[in-house]
Amino acid sequence: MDIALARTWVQAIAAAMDKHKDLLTQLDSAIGDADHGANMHRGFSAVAAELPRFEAKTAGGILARTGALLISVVGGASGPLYGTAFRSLGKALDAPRADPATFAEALAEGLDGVRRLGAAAEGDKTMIDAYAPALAAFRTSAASGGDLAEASAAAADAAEQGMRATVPMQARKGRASYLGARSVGHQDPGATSTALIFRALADTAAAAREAA
Amino acid sequence: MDIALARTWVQAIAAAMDKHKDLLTQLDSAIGDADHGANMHRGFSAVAAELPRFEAKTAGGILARTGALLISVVGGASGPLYGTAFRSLGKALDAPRADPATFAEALAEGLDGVRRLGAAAEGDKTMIDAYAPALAAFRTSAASGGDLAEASAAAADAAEQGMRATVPMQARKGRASYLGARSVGHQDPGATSTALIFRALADTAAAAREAA
Amino acid sequence: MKKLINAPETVLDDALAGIAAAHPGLLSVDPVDRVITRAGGSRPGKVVLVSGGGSGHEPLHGGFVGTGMLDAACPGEVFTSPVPGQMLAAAKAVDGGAGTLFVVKNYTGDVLNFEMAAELAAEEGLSVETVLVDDDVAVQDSTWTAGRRGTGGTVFVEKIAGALAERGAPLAEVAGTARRVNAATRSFAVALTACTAPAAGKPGFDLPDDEIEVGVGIHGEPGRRREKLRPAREIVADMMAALLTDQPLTAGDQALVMVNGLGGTPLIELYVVYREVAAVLESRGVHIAANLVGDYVTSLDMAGVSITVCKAAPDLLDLWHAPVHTAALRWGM
Amino acid sequence: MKKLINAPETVLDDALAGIAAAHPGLLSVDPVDRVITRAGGSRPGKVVLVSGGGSGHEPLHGGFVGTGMLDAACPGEVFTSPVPGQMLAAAKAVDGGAGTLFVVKNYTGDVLNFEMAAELAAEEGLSVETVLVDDDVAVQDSTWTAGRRGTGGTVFVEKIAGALAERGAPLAEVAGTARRVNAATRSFAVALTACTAPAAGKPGFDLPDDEIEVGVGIHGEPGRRREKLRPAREIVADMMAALLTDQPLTAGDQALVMVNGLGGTPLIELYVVYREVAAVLESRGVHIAANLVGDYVTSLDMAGVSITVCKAAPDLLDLWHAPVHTAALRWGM
Ligand SMILES: Nc1ncnc2c1ncn2[C@@H]1O[C@H](COP(=O)(O)OP(=O)(O)O)[C@@H](O)[C@H]1O
Ligand SMILES: Nc1ncnc2c1ncn2[C@@H]1O[C@H](COP(=O)(O)OP(=O)(O)O)[C@@H](O)[C@H]1O
Ligand SMILES: [Mg+2]
Ligand SMILES: [Mg+2]
Ligand SMILES: [Mg+2]
Ligand SMILES: [Mg+2]
Repeated sequence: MDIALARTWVQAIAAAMDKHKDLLTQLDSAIGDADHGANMHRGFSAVAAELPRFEAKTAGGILARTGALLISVVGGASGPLYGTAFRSLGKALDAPRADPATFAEALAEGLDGVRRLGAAAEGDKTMIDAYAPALAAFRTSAASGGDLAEASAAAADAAEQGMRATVPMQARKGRASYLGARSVGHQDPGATSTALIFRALADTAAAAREAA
Repeated sequence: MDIALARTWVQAIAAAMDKHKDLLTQLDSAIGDADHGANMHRGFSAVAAELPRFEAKTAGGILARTGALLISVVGGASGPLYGTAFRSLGKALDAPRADPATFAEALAEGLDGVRRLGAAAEGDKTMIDAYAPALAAFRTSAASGGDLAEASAAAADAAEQGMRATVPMQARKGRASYLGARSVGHQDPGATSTALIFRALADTAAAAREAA
Repeated sequence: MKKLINAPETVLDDALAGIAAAHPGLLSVDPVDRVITRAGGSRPGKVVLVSGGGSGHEPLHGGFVGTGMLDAACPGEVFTSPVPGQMLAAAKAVDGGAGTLFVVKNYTGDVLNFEMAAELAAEEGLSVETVLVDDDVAVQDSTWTAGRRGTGGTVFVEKIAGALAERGAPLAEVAGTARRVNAATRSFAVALTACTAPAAGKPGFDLPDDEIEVGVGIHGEPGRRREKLRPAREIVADMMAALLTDQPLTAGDQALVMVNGLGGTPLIELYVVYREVAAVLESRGVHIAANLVGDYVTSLDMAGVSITVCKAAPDLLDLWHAPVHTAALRWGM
Repeated sequence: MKKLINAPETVLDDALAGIAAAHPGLLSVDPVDRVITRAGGSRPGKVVLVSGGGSGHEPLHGGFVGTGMLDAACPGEVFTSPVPGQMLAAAKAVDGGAGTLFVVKNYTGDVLNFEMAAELAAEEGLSVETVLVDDDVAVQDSTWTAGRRGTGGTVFVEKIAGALAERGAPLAEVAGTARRVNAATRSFAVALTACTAPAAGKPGFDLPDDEIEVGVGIHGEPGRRREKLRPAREIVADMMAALLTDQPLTAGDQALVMVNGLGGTPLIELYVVYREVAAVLESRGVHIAANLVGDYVTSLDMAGVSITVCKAAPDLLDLWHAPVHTAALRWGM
């Protein structure tokens, strides 16, 4: 992970949110308040627009700025949560470039930030149910010598699996928890946007490897 | 027309309004405010309920009491208009019984009452478009020696024809006038209730002749 | 039909019982005669204002009974003018010996029933004047028709004339001022959906998801024409054009403005509309001296909005600002 | 989607412009920071109340800014908590040096953003207390869940704590009283229709013509369960049972009651509901000391109603009756 890759990743996330805005809103409509698509879109559009003005000496700098901007423009639950994830992730990356193992630990900081703030655990039907397996898969791949592209691809697959695994869960955190048993059978919107974020990382890393 | 017949007529009207309440409301829904069925039903239900307590020495007494009660329980445009019609009709019938020619003149008083109060003319798409032809047919029949049953049957036929003739008219009075050209193509609810009233008269008179 | 009611037949009596329960210190409700009066009875020497009409327009009229506005209101069945007996009972309940002003919205039913009530009241020795409210420019006025409908302008007439009566003005002056307000007031409404009268059980008309009814009244009837739904700015521009063509307001004029929800429209949309209304008037140099944004004259659950503009002379504005305490309008006390 | 708006993206800014235009003497609106404050700026020495939340609940919160209630409100996007920067801007705009009370409805988003704002405010030297409103008994409370939602009770908290702040009480006392009000207040809501968020463009759920959602919140989400539509009396009986099971009120208790329309329900139905609510409380010997019947905490165009009951001690009632002048609540001035 380096500055250029961080920029490309964030842009890829913005593109994904633009493309899947309606899906996220639809999912949030079923068990929430129908704003997750608009929230993620507003947040990452702002990031994409400001990105050229992000002056940073490290990949972490870009990601921390991304997190701060998310906090200041998104609102809702996802704003502080994703904002904190990117800020924590960014703060943990204070070198111009990071190898997969280091990036894995930064991703872990991001997840910790979300956990601390939202007090949700795996199985509560939140973004954590995509993030946690993604992190585990990334770590395993990196530990066995996988490069960023390989580790990210594994993470994206795991995130999507985790996302799908939220369908049968009963929500215990966030708005969906108000539905009690009626939240079962629906995919969590935040887990879905998390899967999009990891898929954007995998695509970005794969393209970078190809270009190299 | 005599006291007993007046009572039976009024009861027959109440039965007709009960039966056709939804039709009248539906017609009023298209070009008015969807209350004509409820109004006529409320009015004649009250009349039917009070009828046993109407003490009258003439058929006119029954009908005048009917009109007064309509005024005091119906409201809307139809309350004062039908109330006045029955009051005027009743006041003009101050003998225990009336022959068809006398009854025709009483019906004319009723129509005059409606005209004076509502200031509508034939062709304005109101109850007058059923009442006026009904009166004319009644008169013609009575003048050529028709008895009450015959004259009333002619009046009922004419009222129904007049009612149907309101369909292509553009309303100039009442709520339907607010629709301008859009009132064309719909049957006037008040003309429809007037046709029901004359049909009830025809049925009542026919049954009385048969019984006699 | 989806409504929070017990039965279509009991809506009015149940709602009246609710009004009585909700405003014990402010209103008295006679459930038999169906008359809502100010708590505390008649006020000797004061001209009294009595209004009424079909129900389904809440808070009109019961919500405008109280100090500085109406003395009594008589609600009819839904969308049905009350009966003369109700009006007479209302007038007698609040009579203070100084005369009664009937505030009547111009509909055939309301006019006829109030006329009969006025005759009955005169027979009982009351002196009655009537003001007819006919502010709706969607309806063409002519001697051959039923004339314009009375809609949102009723609130302005009742508030301003009510304030004048509260100050002790005689009947002729109160009636004259009420007529001046009506003459200076215009309304226009659009509907996004039909409403459902309880007795009918289904919506009064079908409207495709991308169309609106333009020039509707407050009784669920269709409007003058059907149009495509467009941005609020364009819809308001057309409504304001209709209002201002009928009664031009020019730079320096003072206006009283009401943006009124028809019952099913949320406040956030009314504020969007108000913003456009204010922009149109501002662009003409008209000053909005006071405004109401909310549900004041409704049409059951209809989604839509009416705009009412009164070209208000200084004395009328002064009366507008006078204290009022009713269920639906309150300030200065 | 049928709405009187210009575009889904501009609803909030257009409505804010409308609020600014409609209440010039009462409110100041900062359209950039999206902050609504009392006109006239900060009040030295007075504890200030700042609230906020997603839009779509109008008149909440902007309609409760004014003398005797809130000092500032920050509206987020529709159904989306505002951002910490907005809250900080609001707190700084009205700070009088005596402390700030954040009134926060208990939703994950609102809580997290207000927490961050409180940290930022503390860094800037403001002393901030937060009261969490969580009155909705449709949601089971537990340390493992997000906890109860904040809904109608917010109005009671803001009015009563606002009155206390207006009297000059210190921050700890204002915060303590706000928490007492919340602890004494319960709400429950039912929906007859879904609402349509502008960004979603279609209703949040489909509901057959003879069914209602029971235990809904104010964000268009489905409720705890679906039931057949029944007479208002039976629906209210169930709602009151839920409220009174959670917080029993007994003979001699004083209650503050709100029957609140969710945005698409006409006032006539709210009065029908109020009547049933009053009857239930009366049958228990509970005295309704004051009430609100109308649209105060809405969910866009949702048809439905919430009932809020506060078991109110005399000092809270006294504060309830204190003068208030906001766009949506006004008495005594
Ligand atoms: N306490 C929590 N911890 C982690 N994630 C959460 C928590 N609460 C909610 N979320 C996530 O946030 C998502 C909803 O985000 P969004 O719709 O933007 O915010 P809001 O719920 O405020 O409308 C949920 O789908 C869930 O994944
Ligand atoms: N001026 C009038 N003269 C005669 N009949 C009228 C007049 N205005 C309305 N009507 C009749 O009254 C009918 C409507 O009655 P109804 O629906 O009960 O009262 P409202 O129009 O007050 O709701 C119309 O269909 C029409 O026939
Ligand atoms: Mg959401
Ligand atoms: Mg009618
Ligand atoms: Mg009617
Ligand atoms: Mg949200």
